[in-house]
Amino acid sequence: MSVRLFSRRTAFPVDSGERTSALLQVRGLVVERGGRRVLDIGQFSVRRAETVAVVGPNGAGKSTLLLAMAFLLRPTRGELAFDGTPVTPRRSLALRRRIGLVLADPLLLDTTVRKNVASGLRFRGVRGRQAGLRVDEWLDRLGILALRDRHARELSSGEAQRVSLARALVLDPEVLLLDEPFASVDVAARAQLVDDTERLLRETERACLLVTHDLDEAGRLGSRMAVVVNGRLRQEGAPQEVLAKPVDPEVAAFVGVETRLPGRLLSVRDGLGTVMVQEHRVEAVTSLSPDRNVLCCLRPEDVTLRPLGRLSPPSPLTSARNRLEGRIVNVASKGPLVHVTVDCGALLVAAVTKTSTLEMGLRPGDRVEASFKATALHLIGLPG
Amino acid sequence: MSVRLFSRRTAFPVDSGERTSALLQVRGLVVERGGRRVLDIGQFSVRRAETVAVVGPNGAGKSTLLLAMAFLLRPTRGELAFDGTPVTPRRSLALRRRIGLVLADPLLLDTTVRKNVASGLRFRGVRGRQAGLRVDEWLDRLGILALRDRHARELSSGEAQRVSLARALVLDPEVLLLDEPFASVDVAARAQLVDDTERLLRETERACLLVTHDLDEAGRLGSRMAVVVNGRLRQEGAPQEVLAKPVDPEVAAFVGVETRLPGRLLSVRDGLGTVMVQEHRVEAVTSLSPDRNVLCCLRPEDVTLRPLGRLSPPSPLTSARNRLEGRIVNVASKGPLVHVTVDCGALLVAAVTKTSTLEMGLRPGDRVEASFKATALHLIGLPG
Amino acid sequence: GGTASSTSHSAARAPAQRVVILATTTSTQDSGLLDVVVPAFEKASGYRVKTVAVGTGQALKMGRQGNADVLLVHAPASEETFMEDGYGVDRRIVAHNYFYVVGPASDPAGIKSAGTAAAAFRKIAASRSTFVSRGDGSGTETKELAIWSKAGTSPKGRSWYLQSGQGMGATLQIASEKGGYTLTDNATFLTSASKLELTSLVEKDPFLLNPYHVISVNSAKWPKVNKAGAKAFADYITQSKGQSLIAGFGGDEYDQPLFVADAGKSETELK
Amino acid sequence: MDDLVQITLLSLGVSGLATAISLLIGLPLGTWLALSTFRSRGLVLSVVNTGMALPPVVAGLAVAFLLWRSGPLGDLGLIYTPSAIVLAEVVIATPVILGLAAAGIGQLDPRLQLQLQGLGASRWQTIWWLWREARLSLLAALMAGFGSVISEVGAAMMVGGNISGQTRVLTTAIVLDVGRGEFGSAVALAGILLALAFLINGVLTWAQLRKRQH
Amino acid sequence: MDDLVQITLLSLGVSGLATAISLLIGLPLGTWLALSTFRSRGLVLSVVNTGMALPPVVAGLAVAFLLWRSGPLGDLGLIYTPSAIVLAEVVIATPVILGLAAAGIGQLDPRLQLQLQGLGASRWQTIWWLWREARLSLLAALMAGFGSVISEVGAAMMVGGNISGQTRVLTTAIVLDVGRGEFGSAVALAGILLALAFLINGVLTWAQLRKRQH
Ligand SMILES: Nc1ncnc2c1ncn2[C@@H]1O[C@H](COP(=O)(O)OP(=O)(O)OP(=O)(O)O)[C@@H](O)[C@H]1O
Ligand SMILES: Nc1ncnc2c1ncn2[C@@H]1O[C@H](COP(=O)(O)OP(=O)(O)OP(=O)(O)O)[C@@H](O)[C@H]1O
Ligand SMILES: [Mg+2]
Ligand SMILES: [Mg+2]
Repeated sequence: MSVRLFSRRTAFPVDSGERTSALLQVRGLVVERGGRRVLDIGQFSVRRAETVAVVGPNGAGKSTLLLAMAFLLRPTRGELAFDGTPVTPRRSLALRRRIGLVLADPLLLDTTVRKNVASGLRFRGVRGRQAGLRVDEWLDRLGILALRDRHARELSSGEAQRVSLARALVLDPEVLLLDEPFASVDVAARAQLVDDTERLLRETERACLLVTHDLDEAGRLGSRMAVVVNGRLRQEGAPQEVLAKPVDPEVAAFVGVETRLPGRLLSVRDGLGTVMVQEHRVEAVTSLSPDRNVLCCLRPEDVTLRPLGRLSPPSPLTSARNRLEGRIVNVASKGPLVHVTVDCGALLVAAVTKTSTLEMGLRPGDRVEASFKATALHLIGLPG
Repeated sequence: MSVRLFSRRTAFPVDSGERTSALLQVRGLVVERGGRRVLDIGQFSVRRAETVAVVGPNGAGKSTLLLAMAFLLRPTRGELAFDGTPVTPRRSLALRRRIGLVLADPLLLDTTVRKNVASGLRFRGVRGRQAGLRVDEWLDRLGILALRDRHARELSSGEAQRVSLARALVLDPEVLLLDEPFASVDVAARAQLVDDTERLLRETERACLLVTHDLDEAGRLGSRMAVVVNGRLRQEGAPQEVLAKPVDPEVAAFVGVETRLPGRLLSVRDGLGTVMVQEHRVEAVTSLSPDRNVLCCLRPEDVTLRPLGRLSPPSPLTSARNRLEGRIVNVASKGPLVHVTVDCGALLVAAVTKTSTLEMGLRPGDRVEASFKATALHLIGLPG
Repeated sequence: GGTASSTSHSAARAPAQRVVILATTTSTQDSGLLDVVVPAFEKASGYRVKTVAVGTGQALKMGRQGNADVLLVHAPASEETFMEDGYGVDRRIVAHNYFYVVGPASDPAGIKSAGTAAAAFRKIAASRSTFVSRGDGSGTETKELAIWSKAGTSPKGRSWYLQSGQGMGATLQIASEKGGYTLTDNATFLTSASKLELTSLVEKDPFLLNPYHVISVNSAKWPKVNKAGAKAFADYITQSKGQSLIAGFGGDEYDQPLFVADAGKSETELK
Repeated sequence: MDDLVQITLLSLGVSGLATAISLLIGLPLGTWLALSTFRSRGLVLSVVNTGMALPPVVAGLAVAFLLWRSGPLGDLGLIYTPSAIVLAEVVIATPVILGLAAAGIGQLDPRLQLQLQGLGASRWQTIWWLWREARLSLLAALMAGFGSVISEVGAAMMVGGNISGQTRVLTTAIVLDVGRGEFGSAVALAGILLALAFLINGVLTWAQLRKRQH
Repeated sequence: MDDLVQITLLSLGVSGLATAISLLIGLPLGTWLALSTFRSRGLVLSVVNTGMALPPVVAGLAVAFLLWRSGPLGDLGLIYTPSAIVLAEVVIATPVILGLAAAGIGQLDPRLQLQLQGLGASRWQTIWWLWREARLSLLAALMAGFGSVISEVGAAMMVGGNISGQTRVLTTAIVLDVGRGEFGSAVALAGILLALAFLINGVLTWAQLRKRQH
């Protein structure tokens, strides 16, 4: 045992702080598929009792990462460790049995719903009444108990996806690897499922790697968020932080930072920088050094609008608040919100609730004052 | 020709108003699958230059409806007409060629991306350079031109779904039948695609039947919205109307009306009703007659909150505005918004922007005033 | 079950090696003769016979390679080479029957009057009537070729001369279908005549004699050969019990016995 | 030597033609069987699969009964011609191709058919693409069909007659050589036959793999 | 009559055993061939498919060379026993089952394997479920394999010797009858053989359809 411990160390020197907490860990992972390098990740891990939400554009390599972390794709290079143990082909089955996997495509087996959900248990030698009860419990929790004797080919897409989810959840695995698990689930059930999953993960202290295209879902379920673009891990951190402070323009665009304006950071004093964006001078909290080009990132929901012109009272002064005046050029509905594009020289996008839009009577052509806090303005350093 | 017109009339008496506009029409449609009746729809149609968004829970029968409208499932009963012509097995191929279909599962053919996208054109005898250019144009519009020589099995899920979309769009069909066409597409591309699709449908005046789980998408693309629950068409109408005025409690729950409180409609004067909800008296615009049980429906985004207690100025009086005081019991993040549940005797849910939540410092336990317009409160008549 | 009973049998009767492999030509099997003789021998001797009915060539080859213990064949010329090469011992005559020249009843070549087989063959060649040869290296073909050479013609390569490369039954069928002539042993012909549109046109020519010999494979060359078993079989069919079975075979069904038992006679005696 | 070339070509021609005809019959019927859902489908499938167990000599016998002078088609004079062999081999290969094609197509995702029709494929275009999707199984079916006839001997003997220079094919020549005890020659002929089969299989396999690199 | 029962049972036993052994060899190898991606896979596939074209008599000859007294395994005394037939028939049926199994499994969605492993299936469990998914093709493969040996005669003759009461099976009995011109009896035997095959196919088809109602 001690020998293995030793050899493990040499094979995969993990620093002691991580060893205790990282359940699933990759290092120097390079994966090639179809002759193309689709993944190249230096270091990435999922810790105990943590949900990591992986987001990124189509074809970024999210599913590939998930497959690799389930030991299902032999990477071209790189080391994987599960619970501190390096993953070798010989050990991979045993380790894989501590994982629950949901692929983007349900890929149900050609049998009944019940047997599909029971399959993972059967693979682990769990059968009989005990297994049956667990299966039925999960079918019930996913709202598909009535379908249990249906053939898997006779399901709607959402039903199939729920079966696929039940199939993984019934295993009560140490790590859940979920690839867009709710994509075909209807709104109502999805809200319920996300809530349930969150509670489940929290209560059972399970680790989870969730690939999703829904940033909201990522934010709600993820204790951390990882952004993969073009096969590389671009950013990792608390969801709020990733959303608010993307590290590069591509990530910024991806996480929904609609306002991305190039500017020049003139000076920084006590962490408060002054940026020249076209003819405007705005303030931003930053740790960058002055005299460089920056990209000013602003989430639409951080921008508030106030109609001007119609005897509006002077706006209350708040500390370090930027104010720009401009004219509305576009109003577009986005779900419960309205995205209003304001031309203040540079184009700013603000998210306003429908009710406010109506109450303020925002229409293209109107003059408005757009304001945002210095903390809301995030600067990304650009070359030059 | 005139004979056919005549026989068409007898076979399928469509009223003259509809005949000119209804491109795709079903009547008395009953579909059985796996021995179960999964669809039973009295009358439904898609008109020219109109996009009908079909929403509903998983297993409701949306995909089945779409398949039936593409003449791909032989209904147990019912009549279908395309452009005024009853659909018969003999005619179905010709009619189907005027349709573009995207199923929920991409089901790509075992060949290259390009040949997949060209397949529909080939079926229609369109080949050669002309076809190649059209294919490439659509690959480009969907951002997958670089993948054109890839084998269809070597795609990520989002890439595959885009290929499936391109395959239908390249046909420039008179009717587009889309089953969750953007489910696996990443956020950024999805926003773009929804915009593009909207513009495309508007500019080319194409008819479209869109099945989706994204109510926002349904609202943005759909000129009409149809809610299918349990195989039946429950409601049809402008998206705003369906969202704001669901016809029954089930539809209300489905379209995201979070506040659904039973009450009693006491009196109605000039279309303004007074409803008793527990100990509260609220006003609602309604066409129901008084003295009956009702369900009070309120969308979260129609409720505004104002913190109380900390020397708040009296709120400005607005006409027919309901005000209830209560205590916050829950604050949950939903995307860019925060859903705040307020206990005013009855539970109300309000959607507030993140910024407002922070600025107002809303926390569970705080006392707030919830207000909503009488027009925002929708009443559904209940038995008794 | 087979092995269990075999051990108990061998204990009772004690032949050291119970299995005897008999390689024979298809005609002996097709005629049904072996179905009568072999079970009787097995019963009498306690040996188990594996009768392998194959082409004459293959039977002799099996003897040459020591893959059979005893042969029952009817190709005198090849048999003699076989003996000369030292692969066989103890060649004994068992029985004989005759070859017939058969053809369609219409007899387009007019061979019915020919008298001898050689004369008949000359007429067939002269009239270019279809002739179907076995062409399979069997005793029958060997005899046929001998007749052709006696007739002084070489039919090989002629368009009317077909080589079926098959057994007697199939060859007769082809001859019947093609309305051609062929040379057949009388046993096969008689057993299948009812299904054929062929009649016997030339018989009783002494040259058409078809003798069957039993040959034991030389155990000096192939030590694995069951010498005792081979001898026992050869003895049985050349002695009274076997000979009477052969002589009586087919007599009830057809007008004449299919084989004439000949044990003890010499080659010259037959003619 | 000339003989050998002639026999080889005849084998190839006869078996090739028989396989082609069997494909023409078996593939459409197999497709129909795989896609239809009528009640007695199981029965029909069983009958077809039983056909795979039809001994060649019985197929030969059946065709012989037809073609013999005494038979209903006797006047055509086809017995003991290559055409007769082709006919008998069609009887042998058709159930093989039919049964295996039905299995291969039956294994496809049933929604694929809907997707194709939804793209505007006509009945024939749909079937064509389903064949493409099942091509791995269909090629195996084709090879099994070809293998069953290029290697069979009973029918070729029975209805062909193994007549030298006319209906002698590789297998009947092999059997003849074996009967003569000329094993070396038999093995040589078998070598030619297998080389032929390998060549054909190689070409088809290559074509199939080329289209389907993983 | 007794004879007939014995011949029928022997046919069934020999062919059944040979098919079973071929399945044991062909299915795992076929699965491996379908799932692996090594370079010369196409070549191996071609060789296997060529095996489908192996004439039974050649398989018989090869086994005879082995088992004859003069052969390397001559001392086992297996020649002209049912075991010898089984051996030769294994040679015949294995490529059939192997090739068709490889095609059937190769047609499955490659992601299915990943999904199964992701659910915690061991190598064997994965393979077992892949077989389940491909069962339509695998049953067809089994039937084709069984059909190829229950109907073959060349090998049974060559290494079995068609010895009455010992190694005479239905096909060799049929050939014997045909050789004797007893066509009626041959057809009757063929009827028994086909009835047997139908019975077995029927049972298997029924089992397969039962599991897979549309
Ligand atoms: N089976 C395959 N063979 C070859 N290349 C593949 C295969 N599957 C995916 N790829 C490629 O690998 C890259 C990463 O794919 P992956 O499926 O990991 O993307 P993803 O981030 O999950 O995308 P999506 O959001 O569309 O699911 C893409 O470029 C894709 O085209
Ligand atoms: N192939 C099939 N055979 C039998 N029943 C089916 C089949 N496909 C779907 N069903 C059933 O028909 C009903 C309607 O299915 P449908 O696919 O139309 O639902 P849907 O509204 O599209 O659901 P989802 O949102 O999950 O896609 C469901 O109860 C489903 O279980
Ligand atoms: Mg993916
Ligand atoms: Mg659906």
